[in-house]
Amino acid sequence: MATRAEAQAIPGILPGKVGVWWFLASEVMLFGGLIASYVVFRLGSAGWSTESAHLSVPIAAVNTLVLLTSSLTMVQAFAAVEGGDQPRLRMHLGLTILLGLTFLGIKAFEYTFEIRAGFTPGAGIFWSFYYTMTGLHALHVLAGIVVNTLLFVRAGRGTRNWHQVELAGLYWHLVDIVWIFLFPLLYLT
Amino acid sequence: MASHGGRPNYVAVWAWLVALVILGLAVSFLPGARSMAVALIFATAVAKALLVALNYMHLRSESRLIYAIAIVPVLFVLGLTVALFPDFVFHR
Amino acid sequence: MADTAFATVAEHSAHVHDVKPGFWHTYVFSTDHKTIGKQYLCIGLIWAVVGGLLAYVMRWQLAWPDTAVPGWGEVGPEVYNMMVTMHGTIMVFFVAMPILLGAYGNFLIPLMIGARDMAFPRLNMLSVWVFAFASLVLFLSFFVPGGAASAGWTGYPPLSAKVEYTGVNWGMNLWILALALEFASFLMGGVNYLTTAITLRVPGMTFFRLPLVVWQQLTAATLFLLSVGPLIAGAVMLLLDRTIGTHFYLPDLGGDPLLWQHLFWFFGHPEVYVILLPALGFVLEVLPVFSRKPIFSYRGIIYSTIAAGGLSFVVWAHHMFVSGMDPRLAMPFSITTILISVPFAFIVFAMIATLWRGSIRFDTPMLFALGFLAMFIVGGLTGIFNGSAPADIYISDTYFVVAHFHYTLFSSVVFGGFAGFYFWFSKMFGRLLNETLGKVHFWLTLVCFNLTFFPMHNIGLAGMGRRIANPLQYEFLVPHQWVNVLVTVGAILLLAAQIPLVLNIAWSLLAGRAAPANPWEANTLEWTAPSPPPHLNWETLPVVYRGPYEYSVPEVREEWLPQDQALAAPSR
Amino acid sequence: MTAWPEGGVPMLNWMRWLPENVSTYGGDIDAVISLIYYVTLVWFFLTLGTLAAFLILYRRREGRRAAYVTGDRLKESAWILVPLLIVLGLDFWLDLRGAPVWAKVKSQVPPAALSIQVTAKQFNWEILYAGPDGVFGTSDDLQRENELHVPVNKVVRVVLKSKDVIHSFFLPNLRLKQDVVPGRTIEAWFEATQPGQYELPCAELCGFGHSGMKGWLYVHPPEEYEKWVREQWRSS
Repeated sequence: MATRAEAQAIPGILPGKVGVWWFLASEVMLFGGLIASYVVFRLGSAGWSTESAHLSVPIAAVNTLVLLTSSLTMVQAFAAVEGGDQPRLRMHLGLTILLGLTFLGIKAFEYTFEIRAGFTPGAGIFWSFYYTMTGLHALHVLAGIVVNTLLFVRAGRGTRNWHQVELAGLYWHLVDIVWIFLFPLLYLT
Repeated sequence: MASHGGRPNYVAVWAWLVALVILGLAVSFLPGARSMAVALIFATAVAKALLVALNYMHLRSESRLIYAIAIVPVLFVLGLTVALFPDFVFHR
Repeated sequence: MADTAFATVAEHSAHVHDVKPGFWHTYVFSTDHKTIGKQYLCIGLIWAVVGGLLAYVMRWQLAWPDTAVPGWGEVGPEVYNMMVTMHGTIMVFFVAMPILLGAYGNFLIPLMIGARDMAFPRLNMLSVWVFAFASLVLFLSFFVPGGAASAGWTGYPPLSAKVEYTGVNWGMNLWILALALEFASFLMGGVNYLTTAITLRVPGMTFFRLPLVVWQQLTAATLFLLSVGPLIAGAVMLLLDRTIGTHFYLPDLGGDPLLWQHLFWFFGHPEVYVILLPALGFVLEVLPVFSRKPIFSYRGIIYSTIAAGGLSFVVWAHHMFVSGMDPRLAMPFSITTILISVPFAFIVFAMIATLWRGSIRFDTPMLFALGFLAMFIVGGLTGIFNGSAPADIYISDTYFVVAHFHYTLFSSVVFGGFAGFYFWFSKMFGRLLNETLGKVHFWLTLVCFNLTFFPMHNIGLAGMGRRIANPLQYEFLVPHQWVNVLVTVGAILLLAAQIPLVLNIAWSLLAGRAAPANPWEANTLEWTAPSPPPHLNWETLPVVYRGPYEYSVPEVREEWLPQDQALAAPSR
Repeated sequence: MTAWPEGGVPMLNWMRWLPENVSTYGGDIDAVISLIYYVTLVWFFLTLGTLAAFLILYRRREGRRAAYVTGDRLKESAWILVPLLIVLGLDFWLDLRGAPVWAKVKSQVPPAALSIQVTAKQFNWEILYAGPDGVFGTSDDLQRENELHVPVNKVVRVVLKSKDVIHSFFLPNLRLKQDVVPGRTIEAWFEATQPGQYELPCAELCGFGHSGMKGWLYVHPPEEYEKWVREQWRSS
């Protein structure tokens, strides 16, 4: 009687995956709304590139590489769990968490650096956008780290949770993609 | 189970991503037409995003439904951006 | 927001535990979609009372300005603005959405598609508790120093972006927080609805055998998921403007107030369909059952719904015709807006055509469904005035608009909502409602509804602005004050007209007859489960053989033909 | 001002509720409103009439079974597709009738005889007159609170600005409404056709003083306007 709801799932489509993709769709709209506002504001008013020139491209470039690499380790974790290789899963999950933390660390350093230089969120419309966009993104990274840590602990208990690793991966990669656009938007142009 | 079409070579994809990052950086430091550079930079960004979505998020081997869920919001965002142009770009 | 929702999705797909009996697990911390639906219903009804009382105080102030309101006292302009704001916020986000989407979506979708529960029951429980928390936050915002938010339910900056402009500090911040939590809750809900309907349909339940209300709920959920993102972004910017001194909406350092209006209405118009479509769905369920006839053009209605949903994303600037936006935007948006009349006209015509050559029973649910149809026609037609850019120059921000969206939204909640309530109450609570009281409730509500909202068109055309606290301050409105008095009397009667409902519910829960499984002789799957359905709904899951509206089929003797009933003869 | 609808007018005759129109383009806007009014009125009676008729004709009767009509076949759905085409046609007609009016009010601004700056603030209209030299920012500029004096039958250009929040410049009798947005300079225009005194409310919620934030528009006949101008610039 007490069958799992999933028991009736149509073979091929897993509820978890459909659910996460719908959630990701709403996330795209969230960051999309922010980015759209930023783009039109920036195109509509002059002098932003002088502001953005105060940002440190090298640091951000390093951070970009960190996040891209974390995507690699995340997907490797999925590959490991697909192959039923728990130790490799743990290793890659651990690496992903570490890289995520590195990203946040570098970002925090960047923030302090900029705020010391007097570029607070109130310093101008560009900085308002800069802190809001990167801050919201950083929160998403943090959320991803929390999820990955949960999975890491579970993997330690030896639970075969390959599906959850895939779902966590989907989210993590989206956060990566968001940064892929934030980087040129805020730093390079 | 998710469909197991042969998985892409994740490391190779990562190599491409890094290459594109470096390309974007290089372009941004090149002298010359700004608009051209900007276009190139965002081309690399789109390419990176596609690489991640198709390979790491397995959109390649995904059902049409998932494709739709992924594409529609992107279109809406583009539409929103376009609709915001008259008020915030052309107006000043 | 992101982390909770995601964590639960990720955690969840592991297991759905069978709920242990016991008070807390059965009624409070339940993962059962039916219980969660009832929880949404209760919170929504409580808020409806609050919102109604606010409306009463506002109406009294408008009819007899600056006199003490019985049971309240004098209403100053500051307090009036707070009431306008909170009335709108409460009715849209904390009454209409939880009742029409939260309650009925949760209760009906699994039962109608033959699922034992939602795809993510624990995410579902989380969503209702986040919503409860949002309600708490909003409720507390009444009592913080400075009072509740008072910048209108649309919260236009700069008025909402700086404390000095309204004198409201924490009230406004809590208002934003409450909305953010409410959105988070309905994001979880929407993800759940869509995933459930896509993946957990019982064998034989193809997409084109789904009851229309499921289609409407899914379209609503999709609209919400895809439209709320930009507004959340906008709300974050607003909160930061208020708290850490950013300048998104403040022109002094390069911000722009119009940005909020675009982001808000990009969400705002889909949002009104998030409320409208489920109500439409209830009526589409009720009409065939009580006219004993298949719905007219089932697929056409589905396509119209999707078309209307799609169009609702490209009409938002019709809320901004006089906002100072680029005039070139107006005509395109005006055209798309008026174009929306086509899919909705199709649905209305199909509803009327469903009655044609039917065998119509006038039970309470049917009365409310017909009431919705009639009122929705009025609301739809008055929408054309607002949709036409030149006409809107004069009409926007007047009471004509107020009348229009009460004829659409309020009738969705009241007539659509009550149609669903009287229709599914027996399934929800296992007791039958009293028909006579129900009919009394309907007729009183119908009359008082029109007494309240129809004159608003007139006073609006006379030029009375919405959100003004005292019409007598305007000489050109003084001759029309009798209309405001009329409206207020109607509003008070409308509130009183809900007494039969209260009596009815009380009577039914205490002394009502136990309900049979299928009291209305309807086809859809929820009626094949016992009333009320047990946890996990069925002993053995039904199998679906046909569409949901096979009434008066020539081949069979009965007037109805349940979806799960196998026929010896090959059936359509 | 006359032509106010008296107490007893039928609620349904909406056109009689509009305040008296005294601007050149007000008539066009009223024409659009009345067009929509009559179109929708027809549909109102058509749809509700059909609805009522069906409810009476097809109420439940003993021994009569409902017809099995799914409306899937084109022959059946034609019954609603044809009206739908009419709706579509009417839609485009309304747009066609509306577009030129919108253009007239919003984009085709005729050459202005005089230009006035209106700055909204909580909770007043600051009206700035350029003075005899017709140039703003000169010593002979004159500011009045909530008093907008204009000559009759002259195109007046209004330059709208806001000091704090969003307000809305609303002249019911001239069918003119335009939000005033801080950080933007928005222009509107009107040409009053009848001398008189008309109310100028704020139509966008702008704070606790929103209700009652209003000014007056004084439309003067030519000579009276001249007199007013002379007084102003003598006294100052």
